[in-house]
Amino acid sequence: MTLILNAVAAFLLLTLLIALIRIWRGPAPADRMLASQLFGTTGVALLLLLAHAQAMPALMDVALTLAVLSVLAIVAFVTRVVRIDRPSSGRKAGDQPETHHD
Amino acid sequence: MTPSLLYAFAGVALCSIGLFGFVRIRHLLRKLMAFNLIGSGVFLLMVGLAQRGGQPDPVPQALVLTGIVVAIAATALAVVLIRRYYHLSGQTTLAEPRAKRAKPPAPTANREGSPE
Amino acid sequence: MIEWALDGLLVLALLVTAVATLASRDLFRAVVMFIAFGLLMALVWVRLQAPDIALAEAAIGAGLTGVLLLDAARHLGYGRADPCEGQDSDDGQAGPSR
Amino acid sequence: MMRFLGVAIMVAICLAFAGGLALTVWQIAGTPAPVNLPHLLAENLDASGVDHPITAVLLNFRSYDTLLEIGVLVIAGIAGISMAKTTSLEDPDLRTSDSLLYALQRWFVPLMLVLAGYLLWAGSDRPGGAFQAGAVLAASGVMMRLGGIPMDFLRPGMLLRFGLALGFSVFLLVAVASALAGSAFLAYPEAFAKPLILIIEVVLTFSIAMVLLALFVSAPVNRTEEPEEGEAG
Repeated sequence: MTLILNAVAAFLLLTLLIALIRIWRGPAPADRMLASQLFGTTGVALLLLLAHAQAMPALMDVALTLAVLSVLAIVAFVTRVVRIDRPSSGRKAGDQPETHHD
Repeated sequence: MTPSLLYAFAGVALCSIGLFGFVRIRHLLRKLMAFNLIGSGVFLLMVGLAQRGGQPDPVPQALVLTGIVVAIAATALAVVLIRRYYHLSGQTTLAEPRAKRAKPPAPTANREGSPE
Repeated sequence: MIEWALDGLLVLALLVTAVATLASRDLFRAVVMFIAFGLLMALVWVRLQAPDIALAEAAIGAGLTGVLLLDAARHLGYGRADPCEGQDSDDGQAGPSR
Repeated sequence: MMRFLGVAIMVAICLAFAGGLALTVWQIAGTPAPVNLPHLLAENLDASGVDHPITAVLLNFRSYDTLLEIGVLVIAGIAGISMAKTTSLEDPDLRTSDSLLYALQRWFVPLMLVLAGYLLWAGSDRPGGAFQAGAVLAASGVMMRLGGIPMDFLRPGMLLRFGLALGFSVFLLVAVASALAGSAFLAYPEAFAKPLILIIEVVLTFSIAMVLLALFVSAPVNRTEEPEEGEAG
């Protein structure tokens, strides 16, 4: 059973390695940010798997914390980097960071 | 060779990668990230080396826990300093191009350019 | 055996993200890579049987550091690609309001 | 050419550094540890007042380190606040108008507060404790700040100073009191160990969250009249 759990964990890590490619290449900032959110969700899955594989129930708390706090990065992204709102601040339209390519 | 020792060697690699970046990179925010990489490498080295027998050792873990909180406070303070520096001088690298110093001191040189 | 593969993959991913953080000229990409590095560090602490540190790293690496660095990267203007770090021509052209 | 030479020298230095460090690690790994710390800790855990070994190390056996750590944090917080312009502490420009974000905040900020309380409570017999709870508490404050929920208590007024100083002063008070009571500096009397550790953990959580939040908030924000990058040539 532990063998299967560890194998699934290794597979999820492989997924993360592929997500790294998306972070590196993703043309728009939103692509990179979403790939890093994939790190958050897959990290939660990995933590839950490892909690069973290593017989450490405390890892559930870690998964909970990770799930709650990885939202913070995307909130920072939409409020500070992309700026989805700000109707009243009088910024010019050209101020919005457009998708920029490498 | 236990897995803990593998992580200790990963910590060694992280330290040297971070050291290279810390010296070579000029952009202050990226320099800060390199500095954080060095810190993570040191933490990995400490815990990995202490647990080489395989059983968890709470004492270095507690030390590293303290270290992580101090590291995030130091990072936050450095971000405040870097942003203030950018605000005052308008540049993201250190003023003297050839001087490889670590951190900008408080930017007293451009005090007259302080906004507001 | 499979545990060694897990550890090896984790170390590989850790080193790849570390190198990518430093090698990236685009500041925003470097910051996102660093967030990914923090999440991987939480997994490493789990593998090292240190759930306390994993908890702190999950709270700090995933949440606070990411927000701090994203905010700072926006402030410093991630849009301008950092020129080669050997050259020192990146002195910000966006001067403050004098 | 000169740049290539510089990079090559730097690579050589870093490789030498890595090699020396790896050699040291290898040699240390070959020798057995002189003292068996986990065993020693497990023997003395009953005297510490808490059941979780890491909390015992942090707040009883090595509480001197933790005292110094909260001192460093308070100094960093003071330095950060002194960098801040007072106007940036609350910024109506940051208030969000996006309804999705607003709903997310209304659900997540209480959730984070509950999580912080849970982590603090868990610290006595499970992984968790003041540092993690403080980080989560600071994160909930950062969440409020990101959506522009006004945080009047973070003006450089009484409450902020009180919150910054609380953890360090209570910790120091306990230390000095225990020194005056006859035993050594920071040696808790065994009967009071558990409630003292509990009090210290609560104030430490509050103080750590305050320091981190103050450091986050005190970074200068982009003002509207400030030239944005890319348009001032």
